[in-house]
Amino acid sequence: MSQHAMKLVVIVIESVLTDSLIGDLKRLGATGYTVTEARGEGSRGRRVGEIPGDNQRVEVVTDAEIAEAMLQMLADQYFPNYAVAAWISDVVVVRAGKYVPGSVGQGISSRSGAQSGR
Amino acid sequence: MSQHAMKLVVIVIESVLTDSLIGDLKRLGATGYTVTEARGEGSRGRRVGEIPGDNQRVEVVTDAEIAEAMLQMLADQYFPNYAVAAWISDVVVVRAGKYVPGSVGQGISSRSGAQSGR
Amino acid sequence: MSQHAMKLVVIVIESVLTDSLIGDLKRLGATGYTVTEARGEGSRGRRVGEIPGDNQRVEVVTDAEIAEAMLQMLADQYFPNYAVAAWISDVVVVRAGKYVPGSVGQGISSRSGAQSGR
Amino acid sequence: MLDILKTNLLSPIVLAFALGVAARLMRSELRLPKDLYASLSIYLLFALGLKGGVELSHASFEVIALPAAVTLLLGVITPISSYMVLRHLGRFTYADSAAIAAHYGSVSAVTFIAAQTFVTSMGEVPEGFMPTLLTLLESPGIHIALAIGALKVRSQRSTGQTLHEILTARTMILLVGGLLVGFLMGGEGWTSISPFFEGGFKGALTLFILEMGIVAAERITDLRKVGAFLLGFGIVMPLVHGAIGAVLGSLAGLSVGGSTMLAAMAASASYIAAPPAARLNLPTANPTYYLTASLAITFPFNVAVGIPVYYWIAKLMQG
Amino acid sequence: MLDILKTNLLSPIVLAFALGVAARLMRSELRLPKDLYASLSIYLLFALGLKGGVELSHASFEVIALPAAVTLLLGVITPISSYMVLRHLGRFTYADSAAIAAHYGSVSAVTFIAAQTFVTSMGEVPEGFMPTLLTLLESPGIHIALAIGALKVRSQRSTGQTLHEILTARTMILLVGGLLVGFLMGGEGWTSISPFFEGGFKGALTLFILEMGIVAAERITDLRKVGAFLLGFGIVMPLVHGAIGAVLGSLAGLSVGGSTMLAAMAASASYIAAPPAARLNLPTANPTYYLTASLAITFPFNVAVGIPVYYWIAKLMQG
Amino acid sequence: MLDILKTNLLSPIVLAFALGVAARLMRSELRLPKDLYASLSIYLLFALGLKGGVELSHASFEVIALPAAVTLLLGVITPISSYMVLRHLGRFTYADSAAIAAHYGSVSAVTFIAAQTFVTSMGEVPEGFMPTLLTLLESPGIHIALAIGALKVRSQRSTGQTLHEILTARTMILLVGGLLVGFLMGGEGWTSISPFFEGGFKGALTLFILEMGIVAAERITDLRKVGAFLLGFGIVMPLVHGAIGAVLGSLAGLSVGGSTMLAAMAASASYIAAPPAARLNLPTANPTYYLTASLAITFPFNVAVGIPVYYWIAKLMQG
Ligand SMILES: Nc1ncnc2c1ncn2[C@@H]1O[C@H](COP(=O)(O)O)[C@@H](O)[C@H]1O
Ligand SMILES: Nc1ncnc2c1ncn2[C@@H]1O[C@H](COP(=O)(O)O)[C@@H](O)[C@H]1O
Ligand SMILES: Nc1ncnc2c1ncn2[C@@H]1O[C@H](COP(=O)(O)O)[C@@H](O)[C@H]1O
Ligand code: NA
Ligand code: NA
Ligand code: NA
Repeated sequence: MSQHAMKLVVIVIESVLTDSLIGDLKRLGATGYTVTEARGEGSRGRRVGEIPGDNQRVEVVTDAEIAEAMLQMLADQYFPNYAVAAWISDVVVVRAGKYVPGSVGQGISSRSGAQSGR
Repeated sequence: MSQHAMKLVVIVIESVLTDSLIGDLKRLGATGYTVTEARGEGSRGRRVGEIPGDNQRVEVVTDAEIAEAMLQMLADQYFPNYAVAAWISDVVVVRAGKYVPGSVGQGISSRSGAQSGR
Repeated sequence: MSQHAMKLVVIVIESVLTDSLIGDLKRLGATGYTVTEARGEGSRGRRVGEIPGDNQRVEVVTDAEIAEAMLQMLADQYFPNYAVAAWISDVVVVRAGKYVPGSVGQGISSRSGAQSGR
Repeated sequence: MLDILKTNLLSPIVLAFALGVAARLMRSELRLPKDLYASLSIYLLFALGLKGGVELSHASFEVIALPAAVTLLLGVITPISSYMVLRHLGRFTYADSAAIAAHYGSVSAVTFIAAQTFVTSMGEVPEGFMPTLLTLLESPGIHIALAIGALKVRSQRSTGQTLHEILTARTMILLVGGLLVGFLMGGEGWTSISPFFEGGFKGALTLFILEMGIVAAERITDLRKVGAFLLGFGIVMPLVHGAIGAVLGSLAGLSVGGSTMLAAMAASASYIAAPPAARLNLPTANPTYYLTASLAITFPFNVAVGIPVYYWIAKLMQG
Repeated sequence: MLDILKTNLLSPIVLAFALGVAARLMRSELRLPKDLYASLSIYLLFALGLKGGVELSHASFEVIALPAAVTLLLGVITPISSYMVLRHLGRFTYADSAAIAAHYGSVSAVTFIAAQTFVTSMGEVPEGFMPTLLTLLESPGIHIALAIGALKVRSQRSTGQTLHEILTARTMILLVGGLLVGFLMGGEGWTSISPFFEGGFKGALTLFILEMGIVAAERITDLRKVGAFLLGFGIVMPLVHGAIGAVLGSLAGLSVGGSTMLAAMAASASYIAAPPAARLNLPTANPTYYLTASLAITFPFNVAVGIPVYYWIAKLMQG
Repeated sequence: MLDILKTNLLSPIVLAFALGVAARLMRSELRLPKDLYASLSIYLLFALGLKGGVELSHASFEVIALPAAVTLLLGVITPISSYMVLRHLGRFTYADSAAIAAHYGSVSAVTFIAAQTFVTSMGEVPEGFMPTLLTLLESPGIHIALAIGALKVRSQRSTGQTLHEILTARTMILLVGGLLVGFLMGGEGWTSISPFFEGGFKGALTLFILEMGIVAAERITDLRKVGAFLLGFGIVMPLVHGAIGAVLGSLAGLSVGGSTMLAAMAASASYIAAPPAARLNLPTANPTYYLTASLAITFPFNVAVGIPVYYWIAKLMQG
């Protein structure tokens, strides 16, 4: 079972923005995402919205390059005005192709192979 | 406070399968697990079931060997037919014994010591 | 976009204790936290409370020193009597200042710089 | 006939479904909270069982025997006919044919309620034991279809496991349990709880169906994927099963109202009990097929057009 | 006047709000479950629409035309007057002024219901088509305020997107959809579902308002942050808009009850539809300002004091 | 006596509990959604308070004084007797004894409602101020038991903190708040909201108890773990407390219905307010003991057998 090194991007964001965020993540190459309901506090305190206090936690497994681009996009478009926290960590997956755009199913072995070789 | 290197296995799966998955994870040696409600999209699109769109996110802290076995089991039994995503990352815990089968309470210091020494 | 190495502390705890835990985490220097509803099993089996079976999953991004202190605090005050599981992993963030006490907004570059240099 | 259809189309149930569909097509964010949807379904099923149980306590065994027998017969006919048509005419895989057949062999409780509401508004008085027939028809079709599937597709799961899952599924426990509780407590107990379980019933159903419209409309883009055959199947099969149901019901001595309801049951496709059973036991079957057919084609067809048609057939039979 | 005030202060609505505030101030853990709060709001809005639609089916176009026209006029006046006052007297930023104006230009459905409950308990019989006016007043104010904002603050979002979001927002679909369903099904359909949608209405509202009290009290510590100007604005602006509403309503031929309700709508500030729209389209505006003003100042003021005042004005006008 | 028992065993409440137990024992997946369970408990407690408050507004102080005094007395007796028996006869640890005593010193609102339903169905008319007594009995027992525990087991938490938690707990706010709101709004306000809070009450309770049956049955495997002593305690202690309650109630001038309800309160063990308090303040106590005893032993015992027995005692007393 060959394993591949990928990145896990976790973004906690006020719910009202989730749809727009997911659109942006897909544009950058996310092939999937998982969302869970969350609540929290940060530098902006409790959150705004119809039911105050609500955040959502979005996580995306993707490759290092796209993960980088996602953080950059967040820093440009979301951090200045909105309540967002984000972090990246290293993860290992079995089917790398599933998490890289344009290769669902096949597996772009050269690229992901290089990563898993780190 | 001695710390030990362990693995965190995260599995996102369509809800209808959670019970069966947890049974399989326990059989492989999971001493505990945590489940959160989630929703998401992946290569198979939105999810099936009574209330469409629902996934669950299962996470298990365990040792490297068992984590490996879990991924293998997923690849064999779940990936072919079901909507599942899974990844592994490195974590550090204080009470390694808690996360290894057959040693709840005692602490199998030799084994977990070896791991934390990596 | 400068990136900084931080720690992610994840704590799964019986719901009745979440408020008290968050107070303790803030005292140790958490500048934010995210909570999600969870359920699970561990060495103590299913959980107690008004609605049995309920846990909460608290996650905090913070620096290595504070993360260490959090684990120590858990080991002292929570592990002996309560149902808790906790683990730490490495993450990378863009705005380190956000996750370190006393520097929200500014960014204490020397300190976080040192960390990201590891 | 056209008159009846028009009245039916302006009923709260049909209008609420249409509103849900419209909201979704306009890409509105409207959704019932997940827990509300689940709560309403628990409430509706339990209320159905309770009421049925209370009425059952007034019925004698002889009156029920024949209707029960034809109901079980329908539970055998419908999954087999569905499988045959899908496999041999539609050329679906073994797994897909069996999975879809499991849905059409079982029954949709909401369609049952819609039929009950419809016939009552037509002035009919259906038999009080109809919910008992509903529970009889719930599971056999699923088992038969999955058994056919298991013969053809290697399954890793034991029959006992599947049987247990279906018999202890939420729907079953609430319906059968409700029947028992209703039966045992009788009229006096019912009086104290009927403002909740009877007074609120139609309104709660309306809200529930609003969400069903939203969910069904989410599958509208899948209609292309399922192909013309399944689209036709989702309309013609119910008509056939409904006609058989209306005829058998009438022969078994059910009233016009009761026969219409039995027909609606036979014609309906399960989308609560069957999907998880199919997903677990026939993992290679494509969920898009069975969910779209039962939820986005057959359910609205029955509620809007089918039920009045079965009513018309039952009237002809007993005319 | 004092008598009326006292009766109003002892109504379930006001008392439930006060209980919620008290619970929060005592730092109780009491909160409605999130899904219950969302469910109640769906129920209340849909019930409002349905009932309104049923009554609309009895009204003639001529009777509604003039009231509808003044309602739309109020939808233009209130956001502009709010913006002017905030920007030029209050010296708020463009973004903050526009965001707060979006709230005061729109309408709070719960205030509407509170007004309806109040005038009915005063023996008035407001026009059945008032919910129609409510839906007319819901969105124009938000659009106008956001448009003013967009002129001044660079926005990355298209007008079409914003328009779509507001028109398909939950509130809109439930109100307008409810109106349509109610209109089409008419009295007969309504009879079957009114135990659920009418019988439970006031009680469900009481529970909903309990939670609103808790949420409002959470913002009480923010009252210091918003400053004296906004505090005054949250009380004086409603009085002005309410007075205009009562006068215009009376001139348009509405009854005392109807004029009071129109006044309450004009005076009220949205806290369901407007906040997400403001958050998305005017991200630099401070949510603390608009949420605290509409929810913790204007809402309780209207419910406790404002509505009786508008009633008194309407009576004076028509006396 | 046997007749009464039989009627009681066929009441919706007991049957729904039995259904929940059966569903769980058959390993059905049936569970109420978490938010529905929480919503029903909020609804039931608030409705109880409101109704009680409305009736309280008709009662005079003198009539309540003596019953209130004996209620407080019961709040002192029951935790102490429980602690003594558990520590000295049962040889439980300090922490376990105190934690279990906290549960038996407090009261179960659902048992209260079951008793109310039972005596009403027996044709009794219990005093309208009984919910007031319920709130009086809710917290003293918990405080006394935890105080005993704190003397023996080092605790890191301040008494003030614990006191605040218990007094502002959801249960308390809803009951006491409901009483106040009901008292202030009086009969007129009640009329408008009673279809929701009174009409739906029994039905909602039935659904709630269905889930309690499921939860209780989850603990059945724990019955072995708690041992024979606690099993006996969970049945005998309620009988003793119930007898004392029935006698004291009768002496204080309560009717047969009221005395039965007071007895049921004294006999009941809290499983909503007490568990979190015990968990936080006596962390070394084993939750399996107190949860299993109160929920899986004492609650069903009281509802099925205890209440009719207390009724019988009260009747004997008042001959
Ligand atoms: N240090 C942190 N650790 C974990 N989650 C955080 C942290 N800081 C912020 N968050 C989450 O991100 C949301 C927005 O943060 P902020 O923009 O700082 O208000 C908060 O509501 C939290 O849920
Ligand atoms: N790249 C990804 N990142 C995070 N979650 C994913 C990803 N891909 C799939 N998932 C999750 O796994 C579920 C099943 O994925 P799939 O089998 O690809 O349809 C989805 O519904 C998502 O919740
Ligand atoms: N190995 C594990 N992996 C993931 N979560 C765990 C694990 N062990 C325990 N937990 C979580 O921590 C909670 C308390 O654990 P315990 O104190 O072991 O009963 C459980 O209910 C689980 O949600
Ligand atoms: Na069928
Ligand atoms: Na307004
Ligand atoms: Na007691």
